[in-house]
Order: sequence, then C-alpha cells, then structure tokens
Amino acid sequence: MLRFAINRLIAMVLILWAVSFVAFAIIQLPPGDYLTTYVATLSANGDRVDPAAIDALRRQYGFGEPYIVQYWKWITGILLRGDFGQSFEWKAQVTDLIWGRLGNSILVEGLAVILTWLVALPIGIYSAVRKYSLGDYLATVGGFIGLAIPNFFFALILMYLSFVWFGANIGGLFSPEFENARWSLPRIWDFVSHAWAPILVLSLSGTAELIRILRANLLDELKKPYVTTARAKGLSEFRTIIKYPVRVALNPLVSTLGWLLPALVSSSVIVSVVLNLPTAGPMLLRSLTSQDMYLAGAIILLLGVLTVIGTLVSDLLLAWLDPRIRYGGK
Amino acid sequence: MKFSVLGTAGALAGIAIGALMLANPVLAAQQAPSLDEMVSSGALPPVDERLPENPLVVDPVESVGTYGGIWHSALRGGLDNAWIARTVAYDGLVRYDREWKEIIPNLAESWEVSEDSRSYTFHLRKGLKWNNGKPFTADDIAFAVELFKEPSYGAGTFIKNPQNPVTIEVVDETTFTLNFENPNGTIMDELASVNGLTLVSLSKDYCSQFYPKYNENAAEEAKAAGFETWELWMTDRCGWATETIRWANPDLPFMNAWMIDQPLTGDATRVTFKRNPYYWKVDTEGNQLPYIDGLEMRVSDSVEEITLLALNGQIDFQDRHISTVANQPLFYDGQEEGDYRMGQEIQSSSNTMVIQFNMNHVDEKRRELFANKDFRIGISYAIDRQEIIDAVFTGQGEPYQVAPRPESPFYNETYAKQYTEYDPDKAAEAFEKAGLTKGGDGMYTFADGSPLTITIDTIASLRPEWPDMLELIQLQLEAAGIKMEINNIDRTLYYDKRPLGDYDAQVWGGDGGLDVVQEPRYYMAANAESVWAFRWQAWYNGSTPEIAEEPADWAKQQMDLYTQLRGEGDPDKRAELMTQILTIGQENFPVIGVSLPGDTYYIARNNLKNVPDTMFQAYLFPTPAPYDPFQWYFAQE
Amino acid sequence: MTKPLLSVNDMAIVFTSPDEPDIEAVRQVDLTLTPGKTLALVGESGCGKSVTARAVLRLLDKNADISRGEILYDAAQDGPVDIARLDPDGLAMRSIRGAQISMIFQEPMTSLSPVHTIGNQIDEVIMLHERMSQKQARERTIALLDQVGVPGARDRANAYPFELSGGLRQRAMIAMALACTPKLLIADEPTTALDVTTQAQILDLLRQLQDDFGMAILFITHDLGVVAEVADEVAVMYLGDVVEQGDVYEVFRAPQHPYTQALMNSVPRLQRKAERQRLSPIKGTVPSPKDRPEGCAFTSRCPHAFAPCPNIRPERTEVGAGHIARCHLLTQANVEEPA
Amino acid sequence: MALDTIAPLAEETRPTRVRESQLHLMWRRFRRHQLAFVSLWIVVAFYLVAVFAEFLAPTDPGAYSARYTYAPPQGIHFFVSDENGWHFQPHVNGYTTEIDRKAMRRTFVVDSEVVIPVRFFAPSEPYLLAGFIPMSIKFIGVENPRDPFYILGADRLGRDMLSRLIHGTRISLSVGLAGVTLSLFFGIIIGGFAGFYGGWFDGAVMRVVEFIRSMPTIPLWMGLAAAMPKDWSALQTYFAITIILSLIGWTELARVVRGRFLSLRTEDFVTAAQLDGASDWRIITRHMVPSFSSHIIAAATLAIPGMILAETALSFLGLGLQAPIVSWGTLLQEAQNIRTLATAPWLLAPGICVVVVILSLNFFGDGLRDAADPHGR
Repeated sequence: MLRFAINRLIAMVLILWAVSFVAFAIIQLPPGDYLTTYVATLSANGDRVDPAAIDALRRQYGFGEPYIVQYWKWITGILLRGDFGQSFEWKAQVTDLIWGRLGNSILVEGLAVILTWLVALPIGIYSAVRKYSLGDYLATVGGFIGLAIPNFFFALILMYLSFVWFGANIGGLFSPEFENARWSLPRIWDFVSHAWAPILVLSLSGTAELIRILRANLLDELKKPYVTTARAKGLSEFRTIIKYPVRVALNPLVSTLGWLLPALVSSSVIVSVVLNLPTAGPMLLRSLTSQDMYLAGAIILLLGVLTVIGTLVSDLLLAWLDPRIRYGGK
Repeated sequence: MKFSVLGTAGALAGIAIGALMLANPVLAAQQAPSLDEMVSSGALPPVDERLPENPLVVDPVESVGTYGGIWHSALRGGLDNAWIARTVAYDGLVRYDREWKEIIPNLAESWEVSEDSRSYTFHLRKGLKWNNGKPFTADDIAFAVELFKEPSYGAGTFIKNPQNPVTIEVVDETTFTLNFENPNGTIMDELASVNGLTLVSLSKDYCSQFYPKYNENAAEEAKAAGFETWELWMTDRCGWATETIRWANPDLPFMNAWMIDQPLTGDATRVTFKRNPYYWKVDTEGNQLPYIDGLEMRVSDSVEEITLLALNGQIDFQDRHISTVANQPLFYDGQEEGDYRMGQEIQSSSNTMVIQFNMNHVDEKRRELFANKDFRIGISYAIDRQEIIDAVFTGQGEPYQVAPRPESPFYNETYAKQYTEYDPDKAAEAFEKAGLTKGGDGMYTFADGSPLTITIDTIASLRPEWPDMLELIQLQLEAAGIKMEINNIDRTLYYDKRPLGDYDAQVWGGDGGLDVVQEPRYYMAANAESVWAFRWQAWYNGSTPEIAEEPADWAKQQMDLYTQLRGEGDPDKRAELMTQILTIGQENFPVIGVSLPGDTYYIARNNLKNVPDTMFQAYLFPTPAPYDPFQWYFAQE
Repeated sequence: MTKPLLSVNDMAIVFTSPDEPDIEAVRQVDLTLTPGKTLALVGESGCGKSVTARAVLRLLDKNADISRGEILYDAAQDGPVDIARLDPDGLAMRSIRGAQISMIFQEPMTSLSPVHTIGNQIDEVIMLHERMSQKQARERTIALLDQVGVPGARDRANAYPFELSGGLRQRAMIAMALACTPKLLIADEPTTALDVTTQAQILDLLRQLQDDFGMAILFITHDLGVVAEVADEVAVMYLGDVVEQGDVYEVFRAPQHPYTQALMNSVPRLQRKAERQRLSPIKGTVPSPKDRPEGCAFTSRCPHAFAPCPNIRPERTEVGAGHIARCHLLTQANVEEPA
Repeated sequence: MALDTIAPLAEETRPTRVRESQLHLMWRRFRRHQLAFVSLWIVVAFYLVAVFAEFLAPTDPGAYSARYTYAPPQGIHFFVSDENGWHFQPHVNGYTTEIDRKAMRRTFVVDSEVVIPVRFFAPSEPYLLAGFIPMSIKFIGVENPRDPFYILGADRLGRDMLSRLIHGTRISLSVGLAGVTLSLFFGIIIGGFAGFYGGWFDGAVMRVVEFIRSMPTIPLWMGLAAAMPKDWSALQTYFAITIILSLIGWTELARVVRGRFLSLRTEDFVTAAQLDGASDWRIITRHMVPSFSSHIIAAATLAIPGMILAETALSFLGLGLQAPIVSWGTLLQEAQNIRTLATAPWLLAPGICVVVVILSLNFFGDGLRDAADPHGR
C-alpha cells in the first residue's frame, strides 16, 4: 500500500509540474499583455496615457522577459514564498483574491459530487439488476435528459422560473443579509435555498454519466461466477448483489472521480457566471479575457492541483477498495 | 448655451457662486439622526465643527428630503468600478452643473485663470475635512502632484501628460496654483470630468507613509507586506481617482458623500458604503447631506441576475448594464410589479455605430481605397439605415452621420445628414469613381481586378447590437456589390490590431456627440481612439513614434487648429476653432455613421425622490453623479 | 440399501429466449444420491450436466425453468422437500443452500470474489447458517482451511484469492463448501482448471473428506479417468438425456449404451505399444438440442441406429443390479431372447 | 484423456466467425432495444435535415425583416371557408403589427382575414443545395416571399427561426461528427499502439491522457481560442474549434481502444495470427479492430453529444463559433437572456433540438454498446 501511495505521489508531483507549466503557457498564449488591455480601457474612457508610465509598469511587472525566466520567477515565488504574484487588474496580491472564491468552488463542487453519488448509486444498481425493466428505462431516460440539457441553459431557466414563480432570486450563494454573517441555522438555510440550484445543475450531467457507467460495470459483474458462488452460499439476492458485484463494480467508479472533478470545475465556470456564484470560475473567465495573467495562472494552477489531488485521492481510495491494485502496486 | 466654453465660463460662474455662498452663512446645521448618538457619546464632534466654514449649499431637484434608507444597485463583476465612479466617487475640485453646461465650484469654491491660460489658481473651502476628520488642504493636492510626477508611478492623468508638463505651487492652506508649460484651455473640463479626480483623491497624512520620500523604510515595509516595490504597495493602499483597488481599503481617507463600509475585495459578493459624517455639503435648509444612509451594491457576474433584481424591485436606481433596447419591454411591463419607474436618458453619443475604415492600412492598395472619400461615400449610400433602425432599434432613432448631436451648439444638419439616404445608384456611381470595377459575379474588385473583401472587426461582448447591425449591413453591401466579412473578436485583440495597422475597419460607439471639444476622435485624428487614422494620431500625439506617419494636409490642418484650441483661453475663439475643425471633418468625411441613438432609460424605485426625469448619459459626465445622488432621498410611506 | 438423500425424477429444463424457440436443454434426468456415496455425472460439454447440477440448487438463470419432474430432497427431520417447487430466492431454498447442499465450481479464480479475503468469504457462510460470532466463525474457518490442507491457514485466511495458487484456491472453495457440513456436495468439474498433480491431490482430498463428513457427492465431469477414480456410481448424459447409469464398476466393465461404449473405446488404455489398437473416436459431432431427434438423442451418431431410434424414446431398461440404460437395442435383445 | 479430444467443440476458427457474426449479432441484439432503435431513426432524420438544409429551410437563415422582429409563431391551418363552404388550403394567417413606442416593441395580432397560402415545393430564387447542386424550389414556402411565414416565429431581427434552426443543425451536427471522427482517428492510432505494444509507450500515453483529463477544459479552450489568429474566416474558426474539441476528445476513445487491445492482445486468435507470421499492422487492422469495432462504434456515438454540448458551451462563453455563423450554440447564445425567456420563448427551440438529438444519440449509442456486449443478456 505504502509503496503504491508513494508511486502515485511521485506521479502526481510530475503531473502538477506539467500542469503549472501548461497553465503558464496558456495564459501566455494570447497576443499582447495585460497592459495593452489596461491602456485600451483607459483610452476608451477618454483618459490620457503616458507611454513612459506604461513602460515603467511593464518593467515592474517583468513583462517582455523570456518565457522561461517569467515562469521560473513565478513558480519559485509560489513554491518558496507561497506568493502567486500580483493581479494587475485588481492591483492586489493574488493570494488575497483567490482563497475565498476557491473555497466556494470546492464547497459547491464537493456538494455536487456528493449529490451525484447519492443519486447515481441506487439508480444505477436498480437499472442494472432490473435490466430493461420500466424502472430501468425511466432511470436511463431521466439520466440522459440530465445529460442532454446544456447546464448554463438549465441554470438560466431555473433562475427565471424561480423568479416568476416565487419572486425569489436564487443567484449567488447567500442573500445580502446573510452575506457576511457568521454560520448559523438560518444562514445555512439561506445557503441551501440559494445553493440548491447550482448544485442541482452541476450534478445533473455527472449523475447521468455515473448511472451509465455503474450500470455497465454491474452488468458485467453480475455474470461473473462468484455471484453464483455467493448465491450458492444461501445469501439473499439483495445481500448477494450488494456485497459482491456492486462492491466490485464500485472500484472503476471510484476512479471516475478523476474525470468527474475537472468536468465539474469546467461546467461550474459557466454555471457560476449565469448564477453569479462567488466561485473561482467567473474570476478566471474575467482574468483570462483581461490577460490578468498571474491571477489566471494561479486559478488554473490551483484548479489543476485540486483535480489532480482529487484523482490521487480516488486512486488511493481505489487501491484501498481493490486489493488487486493495492498489491499489484501499479 | 455654450458647450465648448465650459472652462472659463465656469470659472466666472465659479467666482459668482462662491460669492453668493458667503452671502448666506449657514446657521445651525442639522445632521442625520443616525449620527446624533455618536455625537452625544463624543465619538464625533458636533455637525457645525464637522462642516467647513461655508459648506456647499445644494438646491434639491424637487424638495428638501428626509434622512435614511439604503440605495441598492449592482456591479457587474468585481471590476465594475465605473459604477462606483458614477455614484460615489464624483467629487472633484469642480463639477459640472446638472445641465452639463457650466463648471461649478465643488471642493474649490472659486478659481482664477491667467490671461495666457497657463496658470490656474484654486481656492479651497476653509475647514474641509477627510472622512477621518483630518483637514483637507492644498498640501494634499501638492502631494498627489508630487507623487504622480514619479516616472515609475501611476498612469492616465494630466499630471503625467508629456505634451504639457505641470507644476504646483502652494500659496497657503487653501490656495494653490497649477502652472502649465503650454497654454491649457481644456484643463477645467478635465477637472470637472470623471477623470479629474486624481488630484483630490490622496490624503498626504495617510498616503505619505508608503512613499520613500517621506518614509525612508517604505520600500522595506512594502517588501514585508509582500509587495515587490513601494509603487505596488502604494497602489494597493492609496488607489487613486476611481481605480478599482481604491475601494478595497477602508482606511483610505475620502472626501465623498459615502465612505467604504464593506470593501470591494476580490471575493466580495457585495460592497457597501455608509454616510461620511464629515461631508461638506448641505441642503437649502442647512441639513447636512447626504440624505441616504448608505449604498449597497451586489457584485454579480450575471447581467441576467441584475435584470431580475431590477424587475423584482430589489434595485433602487440603476441604468448601467440593464437599460438595453432589448430589456425595455420587460422593464416597461414590470413597472407595476416591481414598483419602479423608468426615466429618460439622452445619450451623449452621436451614433449607434461608427464604421472606421483604416486610412493607414499597411497594405498599399487598401490604404489607397479606404483613404478614398468616394469609396466611403459609396458605402454610406449602400447602407439602408431606416431598415437597420426598424430591425435593430424598433424604429427608434434617425439616419445620422458621426456629427455633433442636435442638442449640441455645434450641431450642423448637413454634416449630420450627408450621404445618409439609401441610394444604390449613387453608391454604384461613387464606387466607380473610387476606381472599383464590377467583376463577372456582380461584385466589385480593385481596379487591377484583384478580388475585394472588406473585413470589419467588432466586439459582440461590448455591444450586442453591433453584430446585428453588421449582419444587416453585410447583406446590404453584398446587394450593392461589396463583399464584407464580420470579424467578431475579443477586446484585447481589438486593441492589439491598432498599432499593427493590418485591419480593414473597426466599429465603435459614437463618442463626442455632446462633448464635442473634449472628444473629437471622429472629427479629426485626435487620439488613440481615432482608429480610422491611428498612425496620424500617433504622429500628432508622439505617443508611439515607431508607427507615426505624417498625416494628409487636411488632417494636419485640423491638428494645428486643435493645438491652438487647447491653448486658447477665450471661449468664443475656441468655439470658432472647433467649428473650423468640424468643417474640415465634414468635407473629408473620415468615418461612416449609421443612426442617432434613441434615448435610453434608467430604473428608479417610485419612492426615490429628487431624481430628474431626464438625464444626459455620458461617461466624462458620469451619469448619474452630476445629478447629485447625495440629495436623493426615499419618501417615507 | 440406505434411503436416498436426493432423488431427481424425470426432470426437464427448458431455456426460453425472446427471439428463438425454447430449447429443452435437459430432457429427462433421473438421479439418486445416497449419503456417503459419490455419483459422477459424465458427458461432453453442453450435454446439460452442469445445468442439472445447478437445477438442484435452483441456481439456474432467469430464462431457464424446470418444466417437468421433481427434485426430492429428504433431509431426515421434516420429510422430503421437492426443491423444484421451492421459490429459488425464498427462505426455504436459501436455508438449504450452503447449509445442506453446497457446491464447488470449476474455476476457483473467478468463483471467488477478487476483493474479499477468502477468510471473509468463508466466515460469511458460517455466520449465515449457524449462530456464531465473527470470531468463532473465523476459528472454524481456520480449522476448515487447515483440514482441507491449506498450509498456514491462519495467515492465508486473510489472503485474497489472487494471492493463492490454483490448487489452494480450490481447497479454499472446498473449505467454503464444507463450512456447514452439508449433506450433499455438488462438485462441478472441480479439477478441470487444475494441472494433473493438483487434480490428484484435490480428488484425494474430496474422497478423504467424504469419509470424514459422510456426505453425498454429485460429481460433474467430462473426464472418465476422474470418474474411475472418485465415483461409486456413474450416470452418462448425452444431449440432455441420461443414457446409462449404474455402479461405476458395472458400467465400465460392460457399457450397454452405444454412446457409453464409444466413450470407453475413445479412452486409451495403458498397453504395450505393439498391442495398442487405434482409438476409435465417435463419428460426427454433437447436434444442437434444436435438431435433436424425437427418439434417441444419439441416433445421428450411433453405429447401430435402426428403425425405431429416431422416433421412439427408448425405455429405461434394467440391465443389471441398479444398472440402467436407454437403448432400443436392449429392448430388442429382451424380445429376441426366447427365440 | 478428455472427451474434448473426440468431441470437437465449437472452439476453433474463431477470428473469421467473430468478424462476420459479431456485427450481425450486434445488429440483431440492437434491434431488440426499441428505444435505441427509434433513436437511431431520429438521429438519421436530423442528419438528413442537416444535409438538405437549403432545401428544407423556407428562407435564407440571414434573411431579416424589419417589420417582423420577435414575431410569434404562426399556426398552420388547413381549411379556408368562402361562399361555397370549406375547402382544403394549407395556409398561415398574416399579422397586423404596430410599434408600441413606450415599451419599445412590436405587438402582433393574428389577422385571420389575411390568408397566406402555403405550398410544398414552392419555387424560390435559385440556390446551391449542399453547395453544389443548383436548385430553385424549396420543400415548403409561401407564394409571395414578401408575406410573413414564421412557423417557429422570428428572432430579434425578424429572421425565420425554423430556417435558422435547420441551418444550425447542419453546423452543430457536423461539428460533432467531424470532432468525433478526428478524435477517433487519434484515439485509435494512439490508443491502439499503446494497447498493442504496451510497455513504456503505453505508460507515456496513459500519463498524457491522465494529464489532459486532469486539466479543467474550459481554460484550455479559452486559451487556445484566444490564441486563434485574428483574421481567420468563419470556416477556419469552425475547423479550428472542431480540432480544439477533439484535442480533449481523443483521450476517452484512446482509453477505450487501449483497453480493448490489452484484453485482446492475449486472445488465442491474435497469437494464432502472430504465429502465422502476420504483420502487426495486419493483425491490428484485420483481426483486432474488427473484433471490437462494435465497441468503437458505440464509444464514438457516445462521444458525439459531448462535442455538441461543448460547441454550445464555447459559444456561450463568446469563444468558439460566433454569429453570423448559425449553429445551435450561437442560436442559444442569442437566446441567453431574460427578454427571450419572458417574451419570445420560441427562440429556445434550439435548446429543445439539442436535448432531443443528444438524447437520441445517447440511447442509440447505449443500445449499440449493450448490443456490442458479447454476453448481451
């Protein structure tokens, strides 16, 4: 187990490094830099810009240096000083900007994952065991509809309907009065009354996917001899299925966390924009368009880290669940 | 009715009003009940001590109001500082009056201008105080100038204008003089505009601690605070004028009617402001302003959410982001439900969309073509403006070129209407004259027969109606035999292309319809926004010499005139110069307009009073700030 | 003769499928199992022997169904039960499975859950059928593993199947099957997946365990060698029919049914090279149950096939003590005798 | 001494059998799966629409009409009454429209007096079907092209929603198809070799896949889209987008293919082929790929919806395809506002199309997969 974990950790570090490199490359891709945007907005406001001042800023921000140098500065800053650099647009420390939003992201996406599993598990099992039954069809249809609706679209409609029907605004994560209050029952309730929408929207597509995978896996497992063995022991049908095939079918499912997370993060970017969630998503979107590179870079990097760690956790979980992998050591 | 002459007309008026103020000394000022308890507890000095000797007396729009209430509105994302500028921040040395005709006193109660309009002397009110109670004096102004003189610090203010360097001399606590190297006729307008706030936005007492000149360990402290340089730390602590970061630091002293309560940090989901107990304005009955206790702005990345909030009556006043043509029916129907009203806003812009063909194109053939007036005339004739107005603007507006608006003293019908009628024949004629030849497929080609396709850049995210209009124009031009592509790109790319000069044409809004003098970008190659002649303006401004190009004679002539205008003190002469510039513009017809923007609208809760029914909508005149939100109030039910 | 523990009478099993005609995989099976004795069920792959075995535990797939006949299980206390009539998932059936009748499968690898330790899998049966705590159960498990010759039982109990050799796995399987000392053990080709030496060991083990526990064994195989080794009685199946059954010695000595005879000839005997005669494989191939003749199933390949064979089902004919075969030749013989 | 020696079992001669029979079997099993079967036809129908877009669409997708902005859908009526009673005449009714200046909108009142006859195979100005077949009749249309004909209503510029929808179908569906084809190509090549040769190459590929999939895709796309050359034409962007999409898409397919390869590599018939001295390429193409082509088909089908959704998502972000290109994504983007939801819900039609198509594709693909599953029931 330990050896396995260590292997995975090494792999993770490598991937993280790659992530950071790509993240930095991506934010470098678009032509021009933040200052072009900045100058643009200034002059769009009919404001005068002194080229000298801009050059000064350029030098301060260390633009124009070769890619590798910039990258080196950036990554060492992060590793040694936990300093993600400056957000040009906010004229503030990136670290001061992102943690709160990242926290929200993790909260919302985490809840979405949980909901996804809670829903997908029973349905998936049911539709596998009762293959081609009415319930199976309903479940599949329902799941697929969830998969088919573009989530930003769904979010928008939810928001509008809740306005028309309840005259309520489900945007954001809290209503103003609870915004900066400390946690309390009413605040939790307020949170729920806002957060249900994004969580629902986010978990929708993932759920469908999970149901499908679980169903497929389970169908394979149900044919395996050991199921008969279990029956031959005199176990009840329910216990047989839960203890053996489901248990085995879960393994590959656990590893799906790996892709579930990046997918969630991505779609949450869009949903967050529609529903105005104070998550990392909208900030990332904005920073990318305005080429606020260090902010964008930090967010991409951290989201990447988030997902990679997610994958690692799911791998370890998998190993813990599945001795073959654990002892196979690979 | 003298638009161009704002500067000195304002100056005179300034003195007049200043005198008038002294004439009616303020007796026994009242304050908001919310402050009483603080005063009685001694946490706050009594109102008379907080107010300056002669506070600015504000005439309420309708009636003297009552204290209380919160003004709810929304920011689109955390970087929508423009809305804060339009609501809280607009309090410079001077300000525009509500008709946007004159410049009236504000922090400065009067000022004089030297004959050669090189030096401007301002007299601040006596006893002005920052919201932390510290006095606001000429030294604070001097500090700002000193700081922005630092080549490594700040950007975008007249203090840093290389063309016309400025120095400041402090006469006494309340008096100072700005001395410009060259005559400067437009500085008063700049100071009255939203861009004129830099001077009064920094408290020396607070900000000097981040400035090595006053604190030798400023640099180390910056490092300790996690900033590379002292400049970065200064920017972070003492954001100037309307910079976003300014609203993130509650300790930073303010001179505005409201001060930061919950700051605009990166993860803020709402920003709140509360009344500034030291605010230096009173109403005609001597009540200290503002009436409204505070502002609450929801930070929302979703326009849809903001729209819904407004429809839901959860927004007290807002026009920004939501008052689009498309939303108008929604808001109209929702008035009962949401208990709000819609007010009229007259746009300062002269056109719904300006098509700027690139006369400095790097490709010789295209440069020649686009620089050819007949070609542009042809395009203009080929556009069926009424059709576009009906389709995109539900019939609102009229065919219009890029020329001063009817409300402007510079209005000139011929300029506004030339080539606006839809006439395929004339178009064809013009194209022939421009040397284009019709190919076999009925499409025009260059004289040498090489195919011609013009690509027009636009930014859908900025103005959703532009792509629509362009799509119609695309079809109309196709009918007239001109192939056209729409290139919908990101804003940054949009700006990046300008210096490169390889774009055929870009579109933008019709700025400068009312603020003709301040914003002549479409009448002449005046600044970096004159995309139709980017390299000419580079030559004029000397900002980016590497791409500068010597302009055509007529353009040069305009530049000379404008340089004169900048230096001209006498309003009438300035008006005259501007008229000449416009006449040349009219002759050479540099850019093509589509239609005069119809009025837009604002949303205001029915119980919000003292809000004028009609406003001008502009940025330099940062609507609604010039309509004195600090004298708005909520009627008690 | 002791009273039979389990007797299958005239059982038929039909497979239904939505888009094909039903298939009668098992047409007519009669078997009797007596405690302490081993009945070997022999036949080629697909002759229906495994199906028969599973039918006894009602472990058939959903689309298979016992269409005829009875499976009488006589568990001393409360008189005989007809398993064929029980609800396969019902409590009654479940309390028989694993406790009274248990089963060993062909492939020990896939027949054990890959993600549970064998200990865990054995404890389960014990705790299920006998009131025992986890600890007691585990003790019993270890004892069992020890008994079936798993070295270092205590540690091996915590091992996962894939950590064990094929032989050990099969021993574990056996341990699991014997966990509740069943009265009947069904072994479905328990040795096919194993190499020859291990085969031998497992067979010894089974024989020895039978002596210890005295249970009956239904031994499914296609390997006559194995039959000779373990069986007391043998039943030969061909395409869903039991064509001949009886005392293993009897049957091997004097096989009556042409099919059985063919089988015998196809098995090489150990002889000096010179004396060896060529093996005579059965001609033709096994037809699918679909085109099985109404009469004797073996008709299509039978060297002696004649008039009645295709159409009339031969009767069960007693050819010796408890030695029964189904062939028209036999009935003919009886007829001709007087002449 | 086993029976098997004498009784030949249905074991040998596997590969050939596998190849013919598997697809055949698959089809048989698939037909049993009604839902999937129906879906198949829906998908086919949509693709037909995509192919014959110009013919089916009553008008040009760009054709606007200032007088009919936000015109609501017209119902089609089949009978008209005149002095000599009712008689069959498919038609739509005209609107009377006026501008409400205060609310800034057009109000439409259906005027049942005005009968606008609708006819099939109506003549139209000549156009090129699928870009090369010259034609001059439309499937359905009105006598006089000036008359309003908005079965699904009109958008904010008075453009016929139906026509736009039909043309959008072409773009969106082809993006999906092209993207998947591309990813399939990468997937099979890369995944195939990884699975076939295994070893370090396999390891490397799997790391790369793992890496790509651990990146949140939106930033990737944004970065790439932003880096797209400024002066690219609509068509170029279109292809660029498909490529960008498949850059992420291939990983999934590569995984599937690799998995199958790994499991097949050890199968007897492959070993047999190797012993016959068949070249790797031959083994892969003639033996292995056919033996799991069914799985590939299924996987590919299931990948298309993702592509379509991705396209809409990108458009929503203002990346990807942009007006004037008409795709479901761009249409949806235009419908992304409260105004539409509140006053012109018919503009959400593309949303419904997306849902229907993706549903069908999923059922179809799922059916295929179940069918491809060797032990189907």
